[in-house]
Amino acid sequence: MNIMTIIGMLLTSLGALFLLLGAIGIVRMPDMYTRMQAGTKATTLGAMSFILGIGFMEPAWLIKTILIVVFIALSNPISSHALARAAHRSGIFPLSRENIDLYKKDNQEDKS
Amino acid sequence: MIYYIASIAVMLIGLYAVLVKKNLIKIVIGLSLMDAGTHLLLVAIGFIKGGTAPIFSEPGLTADAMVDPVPQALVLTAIVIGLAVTAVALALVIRIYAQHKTLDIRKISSLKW
Amino acid sequence: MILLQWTLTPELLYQAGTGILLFLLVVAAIFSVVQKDLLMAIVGTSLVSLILSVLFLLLHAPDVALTEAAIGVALTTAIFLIALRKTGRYEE
Amino acid sequence: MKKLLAAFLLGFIGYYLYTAFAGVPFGENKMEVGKDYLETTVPKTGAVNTVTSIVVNYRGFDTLGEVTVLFLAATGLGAILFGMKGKPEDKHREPSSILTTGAKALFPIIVLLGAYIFIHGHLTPGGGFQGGTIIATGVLILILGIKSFHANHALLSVMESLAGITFVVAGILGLAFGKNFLENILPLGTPGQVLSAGIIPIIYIAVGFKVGAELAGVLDTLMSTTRGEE
Repeated sequence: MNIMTIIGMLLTSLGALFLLLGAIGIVRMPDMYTRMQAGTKATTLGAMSFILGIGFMEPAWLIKTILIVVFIALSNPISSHALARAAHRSGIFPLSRENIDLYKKDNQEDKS
Repeated sequence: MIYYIASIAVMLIGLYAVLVKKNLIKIVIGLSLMDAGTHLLLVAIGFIKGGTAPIFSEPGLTADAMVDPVPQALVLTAIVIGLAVTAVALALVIRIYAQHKTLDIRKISSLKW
Repeated sequence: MILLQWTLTPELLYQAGTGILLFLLVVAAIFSVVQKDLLMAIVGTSLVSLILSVLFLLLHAPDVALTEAAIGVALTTAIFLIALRKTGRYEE
Repeated sequence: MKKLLAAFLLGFIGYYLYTAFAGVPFGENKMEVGKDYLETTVPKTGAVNTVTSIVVNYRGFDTLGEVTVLFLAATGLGAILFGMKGKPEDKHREPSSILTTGAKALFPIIVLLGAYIFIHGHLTPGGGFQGGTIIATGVLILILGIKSFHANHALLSVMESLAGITFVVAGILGLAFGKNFLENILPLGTPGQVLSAGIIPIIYIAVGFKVGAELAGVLDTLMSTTRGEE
């Protein structure tokens, strides 16, 4: 067992842990935005480290897996941003006591 | 065997939607569910226990231990045709909605006699 | 006594996973048929396609799995959603 | 009443389907046709992926018909939605700047992935249909992300016609060399290399461009349709 395999195993374990945390967060969190924060941030890191770990375990696939990681890092935040924006537009508001909603203020400033 | 039961169940659910539902988009959803059940049934027939995918990607793979590729090629064709059918059906639905302002098939009565 | 003899072999895990996936497939199909909100029904059909793609991978059909993932999950859902935007959302 | 009748009919059909498939053993035998294809695919066609060699080589005529069906579907969709083109009146339509930038950044990568999939169709899973669909998905991201984007239908139709002509010419060349329609005329090469398997990569690249252009045209036609209530 060489060093690459050990790094790959560590990375895949880390990725699996983050994916599990994301799943728990989706069940546990109270409202839409906090749930989405668990379901996108944690799973982005989890999937990235999982795929990179597989690339370390099979060194022939390393370049392709790095490309996939770059693609995930580009695409996943954009999709979660679009999702959050669509939720805000369709009238779902954060469930918090202080009711800080900066995005609404930004939108009103944009329109005026 | 459990694959057959599940795929027949999905096909029957789609058929139920086509027979009973009144909404046109629901009927198209039923058609696509029937498609999905048929695909699963065909691929499950070609499966072989302990087989590998029908790709000679590494040396040492023999033809004996491979699943049947013919149903997979058929299903590959069927999925693409299913997409074409769905697109045309939904275009018809959009046209009907523009004409009648409803999706309920009980209210679309200009072609009945 | 027979129950105690079962061990957690990979074969058993594989079969249990297949059974759970098939059950979820049927449940998602029923969900997409009985749901009154058509947006949720379309999400149900997308879920059916996603589970179907995983099942194709388990049945050693990677070509079909890739086709189903590209066409069934992405494009069919997109066409349904576009059509839903041009018509009404709720089923009367 | 109708539901009861439907349930009765479903039980009937389900019972007969079940009895029809109860005799088919699951996961055991293989058809003779499949066995023959598996044994002869590498020496005869040079393709490593058996599904690709069946779709393009053994049943290439079938694929030509399938591509024709897709073309007819795209044309028919345009004919059905004729005269309904207009400006969408949704007020929430405008995409944010993050989405616009992201769409512009992601589109080349998605096209690269699609091209990779249909160029390597005879080596790895995938092929023309999958790659073309992925390219159409990239066009969908452009349509959603950029406000004033409209697909160039003239360019799409030129691309699609050229791809179709390539497919048919590759078939007729087989006739010109004294063989059958769509029979292989190029050298087979080493199995496992990118440049191998005769005319399979050429046909699959043509199919990829054709499917991508058709589905992008379908998506653009559907997106630029009005809601219909004026």
